[in-house]
Amino acid sequence: MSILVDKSTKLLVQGITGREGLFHTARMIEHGTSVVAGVTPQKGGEWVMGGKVPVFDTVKSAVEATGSNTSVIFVPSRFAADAILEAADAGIALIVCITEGIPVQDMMKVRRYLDQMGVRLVGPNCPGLLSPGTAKVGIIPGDIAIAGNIGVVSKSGTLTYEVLHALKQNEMGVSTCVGIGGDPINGTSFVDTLELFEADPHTEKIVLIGEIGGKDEELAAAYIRDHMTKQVVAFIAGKTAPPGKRMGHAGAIIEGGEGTAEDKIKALAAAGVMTADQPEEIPGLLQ
Amino acid sequence: MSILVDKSTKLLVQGITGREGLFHTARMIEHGTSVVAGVTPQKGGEWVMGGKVPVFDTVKSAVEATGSNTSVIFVPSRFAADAILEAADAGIALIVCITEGIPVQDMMKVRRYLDQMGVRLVGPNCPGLLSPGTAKVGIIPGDIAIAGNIGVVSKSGTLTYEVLHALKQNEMGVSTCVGIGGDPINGTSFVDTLELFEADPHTEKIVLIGEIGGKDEELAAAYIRDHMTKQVVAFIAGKTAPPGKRMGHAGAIIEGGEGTAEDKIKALAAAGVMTADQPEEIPGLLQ
Amino acid sequence: MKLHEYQSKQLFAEHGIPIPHGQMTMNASEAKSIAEELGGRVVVKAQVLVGGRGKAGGIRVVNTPDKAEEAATQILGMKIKDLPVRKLLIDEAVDIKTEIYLGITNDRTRRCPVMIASAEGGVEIEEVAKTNPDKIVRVWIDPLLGLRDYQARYLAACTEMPREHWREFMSITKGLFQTFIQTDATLAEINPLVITGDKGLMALDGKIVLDDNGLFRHPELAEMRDLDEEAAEEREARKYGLSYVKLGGEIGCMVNGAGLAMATMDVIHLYGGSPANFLDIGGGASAEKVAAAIQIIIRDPNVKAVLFNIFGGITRGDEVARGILAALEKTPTKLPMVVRLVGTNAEEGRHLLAKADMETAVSLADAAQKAIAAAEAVEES
Amino acid sequence: MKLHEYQSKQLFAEHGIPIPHGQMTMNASEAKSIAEELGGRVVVKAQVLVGGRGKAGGIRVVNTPDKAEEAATQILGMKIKDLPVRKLLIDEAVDIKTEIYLGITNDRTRRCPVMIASAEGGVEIEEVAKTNPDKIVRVWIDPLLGLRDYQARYLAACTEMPREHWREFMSITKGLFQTFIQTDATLAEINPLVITGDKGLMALDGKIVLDDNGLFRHPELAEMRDLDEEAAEEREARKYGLSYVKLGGEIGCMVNGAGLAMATMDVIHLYGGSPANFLDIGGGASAEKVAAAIQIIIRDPNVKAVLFNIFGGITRGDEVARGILAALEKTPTKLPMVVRLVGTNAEEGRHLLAKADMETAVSLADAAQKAIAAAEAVEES
Repeated sequence: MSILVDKSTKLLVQGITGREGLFHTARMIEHGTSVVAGVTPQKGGEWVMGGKVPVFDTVKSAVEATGSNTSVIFVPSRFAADAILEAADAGIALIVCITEGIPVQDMMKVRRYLDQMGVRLVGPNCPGLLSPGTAKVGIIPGDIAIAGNIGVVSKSGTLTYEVLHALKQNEMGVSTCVGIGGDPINGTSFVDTLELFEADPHTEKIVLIGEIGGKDEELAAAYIRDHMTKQVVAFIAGKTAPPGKRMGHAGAIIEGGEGTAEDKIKALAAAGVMTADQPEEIPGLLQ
Repeated sequence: MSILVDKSTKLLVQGITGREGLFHTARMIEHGTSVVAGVTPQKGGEWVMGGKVPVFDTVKSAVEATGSNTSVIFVPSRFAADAILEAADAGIALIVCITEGIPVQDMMKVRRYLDQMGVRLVGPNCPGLLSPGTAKVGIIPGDIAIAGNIGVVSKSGTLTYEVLHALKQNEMGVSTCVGIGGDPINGTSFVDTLELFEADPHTEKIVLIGEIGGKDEELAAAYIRDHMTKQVVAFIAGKTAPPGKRMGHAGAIIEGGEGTAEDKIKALAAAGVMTADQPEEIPGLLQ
Repeated sequence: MKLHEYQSKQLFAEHGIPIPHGQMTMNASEAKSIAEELGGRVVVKAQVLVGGRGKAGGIRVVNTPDKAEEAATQILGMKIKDLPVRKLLIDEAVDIKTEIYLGITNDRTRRCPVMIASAEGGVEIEEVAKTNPDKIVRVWIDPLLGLRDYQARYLAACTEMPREHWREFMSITKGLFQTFIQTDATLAEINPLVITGDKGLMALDGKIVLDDNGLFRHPELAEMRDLDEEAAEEREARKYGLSYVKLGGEIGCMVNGAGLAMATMDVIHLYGGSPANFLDIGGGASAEKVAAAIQIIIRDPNVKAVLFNIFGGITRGDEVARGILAALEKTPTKLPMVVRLVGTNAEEGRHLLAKADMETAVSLADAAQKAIAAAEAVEES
Repeated sequence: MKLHEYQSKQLFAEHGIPIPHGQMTMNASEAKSIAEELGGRVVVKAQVLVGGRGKAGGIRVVNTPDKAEEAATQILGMKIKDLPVRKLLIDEAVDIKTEIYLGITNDRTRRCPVMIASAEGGVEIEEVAKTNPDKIVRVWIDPLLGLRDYQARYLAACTEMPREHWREFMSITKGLFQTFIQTDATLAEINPLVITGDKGLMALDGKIVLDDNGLFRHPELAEMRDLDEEAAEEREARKYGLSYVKLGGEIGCMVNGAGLAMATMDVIHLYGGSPANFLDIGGGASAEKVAAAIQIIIRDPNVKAVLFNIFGGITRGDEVARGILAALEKTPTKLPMVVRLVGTNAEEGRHLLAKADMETAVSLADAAQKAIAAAEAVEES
């Protein structure tokens, strides 16, 4: 039914006692996610969620006590790189980092280190993962999608919600929605996610939502051309974005003529991927 | 006939224009080794060995021009870590570092980086490799061993020559002699080398020459017990060494009660490895 | 965040890179006295945060302090790509033998810094990349290991640097790398790095772009921001934590989420309109933030209609609606407005806005078309 | 190379770790005036490069400057494990609530630094490892990434550090790590790190061992070597680049290569003798170096016979022989000598030595037995 998160997910929330941590932990539990622990330094020993979720000082002690296998990070940006490394060192296999605004140099180091360890990171600066009706890890509103066989992978937040909403209005269900984030250096890429969807028997078609900046969409196009058997449709945001200006996301910038929406759409077309002109057209392309 | 070095070795000498570099390059060529290039910064464009070996400024340019696949390093200790990294980055698959006196912290970084890249390092602070009659990379005198089916692996220099000499006097030949060096942090370990010898059809028996310090011999004993089918005999130097004193090699020190010769001999005995009381007994144990 | 040439070179100098003697000034008579101190023969350089200063006449070499004052007066009266020149750098003129390019930036695909050198210095590296790609050498730097000597040496060898300058060059590459790392830069560039007749190597021009996300570590660098070089709207947006980019079209947009904001611009364009701006109010925006966003939009004289596109998630529709109403109460406007609210508390939001005179839309396409029609109606009237 | 407590703590302080006020002195009357400056109540601590100072009476807490002088006089008259006390550290006495151990060293097997903490501070960590191993916490530090905050926090949590001290403790772990890295140390240890009644955390005692191979990067640290604490032979050996360790037996050994030198000692022991020293002349030793080695050996009064074991490779047998002859000419000795020369130019070497009155041997076993017999003959005579 899903990739990356499901009923076997035993979630740890890093930064659980903050405003966002508490709010979204409650939403994740409502959606059926098994939240087994939280971590906030100096607050070990407390309990949150009405006494149901224990808080630890360190990820290592949380993992030892609860067997958590997945972590979601809500800590402020200046502490986020350390939080990711802490989760990786404690044996967490899947780390989802919601935090926005982590310095690029921190992320280059983190990514290098994680690659060595074989740990999967989703994000940072991403809305996380939603397997509708099964589990959610992150901040994607749980009620805007229904379960089904369409995989969604996106660099964006609300633009993804827009697409999920359009799919739901057309009674089209989603296996898993993966928000990979729009930072220049991040963890899981389009290609990584497509590989998982291709291998997932419950996913039949895939929606890819990209944007200007970098070459991730071009690499995805090459991967689709060479390795995918399932239908992929796309939307690329930023056709009207001017070069040299950062469009919100740290990675959404056309630099030195690279990373334009046109290039990405062209590469996807060459791989047989239809690209919608507006998000609401996506369900039509999937017919 | 050998492991690691043979007729396919295309050797690059880093620090070729120094006194040691020139001297040993001549000896290596005499022994039949194919020395294709040398590197000394600022001396690119010169030729050495009577105009037969070109010198380059960088390893990358040397590799591009000559297709070298193995490097031996004679540069001074303060430049050696950089030389190893340069070779690794230029695509050299086997790096043999003769240089002694590289700071431990440099070697920890180097080793970490090489592990990521999957490059093999032998040494530092080692005499290198000799496949008698075929090729030699390093400083082991070529005439003290004859070709044969005994693999030799050692932390030491002259002690190894002692054993090679004893084997030759007993008309016993050597497939390859691997000097792994006596530094606390180095590249190829006893276990790595034993694995190669076990897989080499031309090696029938193995001599392991260890010394006090660290746990490499204990790890080798465990490996022999669990994985080796070939006979291994050993000599361990430093039975009479006092604790807390560095015995020449940076790694030859008994610290916190760890690394004694007794522990190593006991571990080897438990794995069925006979240990000689003096180096000259080695040939007898191999009968 | 971009730094001026004079700021960039100061940072280079702090990391051991030789730069010409020089000083920044904002007036022409001071330019004269600086030129006197520097010995008369100087370069007068406009300090503006755009490229192409040279072609625009913003860089002049003069031989006397009087000529320096004259050049300074002229350049301070110029606009370069619409930016008025307010600052000058007066540098000693040096005897240039060779011009080299040396820069460092991040390679997104390889996920590490890349140092780039070229023997074709003095022109934009993008230009060299097009015309003479084999004249560009790159070394990729492991983010955990840092720049190594052998990499610097490789750049020296490949740019045909004379051997007597290798040591200096390697020291400059290290200084440039340290500047890049220690300022959390995304670009640090010396162009040209010159070999002089008498003073060895020297960084003649410099450019640094900082990672905004890293500024919290460098309060002293954050203070270097030149507020005069920004549009007032951008300053205001930053103050409220809004992402804003001015575009020049007629339809102001306020959207939550960067991807959705771009998609909104794209859809406006698709239906024949032209967006006035990119504006992302971010997640969980407060009424105050929404109000600030609206004021920034309606201050733009090009704007003929405003489109609000809000997909409620963390952001609540009622909160956004209240922000809109508050802003309009404070700063009344006759501009037509189209609102599309979906998601969390959208119903309540729409209910609140029904009291105001605002058009609502259900889909993005619908909203874009209505906004375009409203803007056209304004123009015709 | 070991540093004294006062040197180690000075380095800690330079990296932001709080230490008690204090000063090193070599005489008792100065100890008094230092005690006066520090307010009277002080700790007088012997500065010697061996452990067990406390048990030997080398550390005394006193309440007045007069008592400080008295204690200083007594301690300066002591020997601790054969080492005469020449230096004292006079530290202010502090109010100790809790003693913690915090140290960093290299883990050879994992090939990275390991930081070790224990709530059982004040005793040797090897002792805690034996008696209370679960009271020891370790974090392994990636050599490329360095110590991370979460690792320091883990140590704080596992040593039951009170939460109000976590921030201080984390800052001290960082300081300790920086000290370790920036001095190329192989050990840096604070024991005890104390929680005081009134001054927060403080490093009360410190120990640093430096990597000799890293000293070229730190000339200022190399100068901290306390020559008085070394045997004259070791000083002399270092000067000539020889590896020398005094052992106390009767047979002096000169060998080329560390492994062969150890094997030579072992074989002497195997045949019932006892080696006087470990001495490796290294590869390619010159005649001058060989001569220096011999003089170091024969200066040892315990030595009854000398064994030369040279396996020629890079080292040439004739060169070694010439060195031996030169040394004996300069410093004649009646000590019996046994020479074993094998390998490169061994024949020429043996030929040269035949002129001197020296026994030769072919095998190591043979050489050892001959040397032992010679030593016994000397003793009997």
